[in-house]
Amino acid sequence: MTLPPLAQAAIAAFIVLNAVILMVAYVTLLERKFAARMQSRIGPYYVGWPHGWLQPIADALKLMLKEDVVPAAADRWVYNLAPIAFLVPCVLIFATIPFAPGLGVADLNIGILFFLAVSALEIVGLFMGGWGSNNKYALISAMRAVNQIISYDLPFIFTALVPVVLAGSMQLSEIVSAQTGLFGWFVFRAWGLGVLALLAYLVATIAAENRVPFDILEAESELVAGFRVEYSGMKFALIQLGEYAHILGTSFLGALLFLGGWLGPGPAWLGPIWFLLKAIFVFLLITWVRWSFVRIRVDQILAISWKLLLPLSIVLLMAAAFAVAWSGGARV
Amino acid sequence: MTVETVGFWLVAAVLLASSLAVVLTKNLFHAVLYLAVALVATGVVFLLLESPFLFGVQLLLYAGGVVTIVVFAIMLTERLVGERITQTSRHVVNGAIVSAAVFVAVVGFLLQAGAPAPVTERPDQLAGLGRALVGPYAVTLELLGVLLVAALLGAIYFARADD
Amino acid sequence: MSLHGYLTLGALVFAIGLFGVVTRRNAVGMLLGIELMLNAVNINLVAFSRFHADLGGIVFSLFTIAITVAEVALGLAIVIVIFRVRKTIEADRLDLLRG
Amino acid sequence: MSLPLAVLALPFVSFVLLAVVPPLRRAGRVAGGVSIAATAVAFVCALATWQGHLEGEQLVPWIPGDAGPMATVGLLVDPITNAMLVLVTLVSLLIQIYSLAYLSDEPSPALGRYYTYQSLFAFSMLGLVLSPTFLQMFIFWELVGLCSYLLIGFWYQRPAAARAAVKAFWITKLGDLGFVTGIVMLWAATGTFEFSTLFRMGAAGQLPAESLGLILFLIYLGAVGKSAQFPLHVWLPDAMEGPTPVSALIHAATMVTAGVFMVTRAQPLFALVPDLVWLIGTVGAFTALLAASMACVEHDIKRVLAYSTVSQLGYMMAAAGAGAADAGFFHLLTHGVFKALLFLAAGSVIHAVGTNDMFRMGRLWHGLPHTGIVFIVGTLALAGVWPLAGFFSKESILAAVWGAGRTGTFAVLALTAFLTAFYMFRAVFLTFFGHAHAGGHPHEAPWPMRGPLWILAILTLVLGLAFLASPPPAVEAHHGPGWLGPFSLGLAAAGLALAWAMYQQRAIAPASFSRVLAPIDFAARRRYGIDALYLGLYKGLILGFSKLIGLIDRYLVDGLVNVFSALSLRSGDRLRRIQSGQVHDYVYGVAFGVLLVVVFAHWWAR
Repeated sequence: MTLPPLAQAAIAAFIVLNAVILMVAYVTLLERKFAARMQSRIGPYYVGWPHGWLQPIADALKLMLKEDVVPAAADRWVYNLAPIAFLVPCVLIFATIPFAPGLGVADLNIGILFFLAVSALEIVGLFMGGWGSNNKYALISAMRAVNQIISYDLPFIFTALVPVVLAGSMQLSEIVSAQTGLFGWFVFRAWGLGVLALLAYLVATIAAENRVPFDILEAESELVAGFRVEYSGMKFALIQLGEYAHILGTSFLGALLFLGGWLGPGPAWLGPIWFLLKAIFVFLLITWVRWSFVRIRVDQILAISWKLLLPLSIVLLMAAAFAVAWSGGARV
Repeated sequence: MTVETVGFWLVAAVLLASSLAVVLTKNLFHAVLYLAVALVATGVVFLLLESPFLFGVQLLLYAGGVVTIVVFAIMLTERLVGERITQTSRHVVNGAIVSAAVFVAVVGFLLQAGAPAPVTERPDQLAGLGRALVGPYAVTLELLGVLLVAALLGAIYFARADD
Repeated sequence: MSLHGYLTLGALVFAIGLFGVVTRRNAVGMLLGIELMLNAVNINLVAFSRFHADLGGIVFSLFTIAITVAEVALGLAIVIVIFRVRKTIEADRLDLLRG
Repeated sequence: MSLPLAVLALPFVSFVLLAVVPPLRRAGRVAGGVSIAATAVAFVCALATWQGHLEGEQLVPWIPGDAGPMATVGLLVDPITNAMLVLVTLVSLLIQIYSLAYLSDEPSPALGRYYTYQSLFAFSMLGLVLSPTFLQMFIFWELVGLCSYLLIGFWYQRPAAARAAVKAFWITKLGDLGFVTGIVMLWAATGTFEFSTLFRMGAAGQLPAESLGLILFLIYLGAVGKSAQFPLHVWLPDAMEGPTPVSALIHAATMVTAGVFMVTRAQPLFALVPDLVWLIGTVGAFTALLAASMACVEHDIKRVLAYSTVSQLGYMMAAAGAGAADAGFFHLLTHGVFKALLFLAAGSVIHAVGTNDMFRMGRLWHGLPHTGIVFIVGTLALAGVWPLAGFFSKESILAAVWGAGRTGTFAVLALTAFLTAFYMFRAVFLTFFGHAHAGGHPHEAPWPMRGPLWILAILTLVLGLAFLASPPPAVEAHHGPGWLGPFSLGLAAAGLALAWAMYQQRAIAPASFSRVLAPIDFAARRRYGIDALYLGLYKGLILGFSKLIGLIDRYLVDGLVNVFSALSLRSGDRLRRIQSGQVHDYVYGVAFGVLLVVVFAHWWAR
């Protein structure tokens, strides 16, 4: 059975979309469980058996059934469209991620650029929400978000480009196939450059996703819930979904760029499993940071970005380029 | 009716509509959002023109960068909360006439030249771009870097607080 | 789709942008119009590049995009400074250069 | 060539010392000591050069050119140079000593300035004399002119002195203009400035015959200006505004003779153009007579001497015009000695009575016996009385002119000789004898002034006796007919007698004489209107032209400028309104520009 490529892509997109939504739902559960263990708690336990397996479903149902409140002074159109505008890029980033050789929506030859570009669009939905709510907290939150995302987008891009330089391609499947062999993952390669790049990538990711300790835009003690303070019900669910989808997407990308993607021992069909495990490992790293650190001030955030992370990432990128040029095409 | 043609008409419609909205809407913030739509639509036009790299750059720099900066500026210069930001236009008729004249002149000029034969053989765009940027356009690229640094410094100088 | 289709689209967007620049009172609004015009130019460049199989157009539009970012950053910085000094960014109230 | 170089270098060193060490210059008398010492050593060196017959030429390249140097500099020492070196250093030395007393009332800085100028002048004059090329000579020529300007205007606070300085400067420049044009044309024609080369070419007939006349005429113009020949003689009487020693040095003994010296130096060249030689002689004779006639009616003792100088310069030029430049040069030397004597004596008189006007002097013989004696010695020499130095030189000139068969010139010169005796004795009688007019009791000047006077007087006498013993070459060369000596003595005696009759015995009233010669008297008293002519030319031509130019500038040029400025202002005012200050309007402008370009491209493409 052969279908036209467009139809194939549509089917793949449908599958991936649903898989992502499902994954996001259970990633939230994972995070809650993980956090609970870090704090010597049990976490969600009662809904579903065993260990609250149905908790995400229950949450989703609850949110869908809740009343959809729109503030009277809100910029209605912007307010209503914001969750969609926020969610779409977050989900779109999965379009170019291959889960196994040939298994993905579209393995673009500019794959990583597409990922970065689309994830940069997330900010539009964010400040739409902040602005549309016509709420002081929401607006301040949006401004902080703009500030922070401008600051951390550059280091994020530069560190993500280190594997691109090492692999010599922007195509994500190519990057994975450049990491074959024992200790072939980029995190182990290039005389420590890889592991440094991974660390920088993690920091930049956390900041770009506005998570603790860089979560001043939704600092509960000052801004209640940041730009989504006015949202409720289904729209709130969409925003949450987008946020976790974005975290998951960057986790997948991190696993793909630095940890060899689907590469692993065992037969080929184990590839997606390996990939998922590695992505969850990255996700848990991020979560670990979230539950271990306290929030830092806005000026500290900016200082870390411009004075530390950005120079470091540029140096890393240049060092990688020099390493590749020095080796004369050999594996670095 | 190929896919490209359908896509073109769709994107063209979106692009024109959002562009018109940018220049006609009263709400400045909405105008910026429409601009974001127009920019993304332009990116899709690039995709139709088989320039995915440029599509990525367009989204990353324009939609991600420019729009963000503009929003930031609006937030800094307008009253934060409460009143709707409205903006008015002036001399709409004059502007329409001038714009129409420019459009007619440009299009008339372009159309008088014959369409080139469609090219079927196309080189690898990404590698070619890379070589072009460090080859014949290397000096331009360096100059661009200088320009960006200068612009950055200028912006910092202008926007810093008086102290 | 033929080259002329893209060129016409570009010209239309350009004209719309020009209209915006000419009619907007707000300085930021004018900047938005300029953005549209630059975009239209990019469409033309990329279209030429595509139909002549010449990478020069794409390189050119890359430069255009980068320069535009610089221009916007600087332009908005100026707008902010004007706002600080004059408490307005209505372009037709900024007429210190009137002869 | 180290001795001649020392002669040249010593005054220069003195000048540089005085110029760049202000404390030394402000010390006044110390500066005078430095300058006098330098000049004295230079005089000794000059004497040694003369006695050692260190003659020769030395040239070094100066301006490099493609084919050999374009110009050279160096030193040229020959008999006439030697004579000039001795004369210049001697007279300079005596005058500098004399000035020490004469200018003792001056403040120290002014005195220092005076000696600085004196050193510079000595250097310039010696350099002029030693020049082996026209170009070098011109440079020193101009330096000499500068010194003359500075020294005439030494009392620059006096308007008359300042005016006289400027007048001297400009009128000599008029001649120098011809000079420099001439030597540049000469260079263009021959490619060299060197005298020796030029003489060689002249002897070989390699000089361009057709333009040589013009070139030499232009060069001669320089001599006309410098040596105060008609019609550029008007500056010299006015130059008497300077201190008397300056008049003695510059305007009698040395500088004014530069023209004669130059003509003598370039004699082989001038000889190639007989018409020009004739012109030189005629102008010289005419100048001699003209100046003599003016001297007869002058009241100012220094001006009398000045006109007499002009007259004697005319004599020398007349000799050159008779083809006997050596005779002229001989007269130059003797004249330098006794004219310096006369000026210094006059200075002594003026120093004693405090006025220049002879009609306010008289009976000074008793108060100033020394001055009187030396003045009379000088007068006799100037009048050409045997056996004083002047007799021989004047005699040789007359002999040469007679020998050249120029009877008219001879007659003029003979008349001049008679007039010379007349006006000089007129001065003697008016000053030292007759009735006393001056009040008070005039006293003889101090020895620093009297010493040089006596030295010069004795020199005048000794030179004459020496010439009697061994006739110099110039006298040998020009032997007149036997009656010439008694004839010229008779002329002198006649002049003496007339002056004695008119001013001592009052047998003949000068007024009656004036009536007889009324037109000449009238004209001579007004300097033959030459000054007035220049003034008229200046006022009428130059000022008139300037006024015309001024009017054109004020109304035509300024008017045009005003019209344009008014147009600019008005159009600017109109165009200003285009600048609305509205950004939108500028965008409209850009849009219209684009439209224009597109329309143009449409047309152009078709």
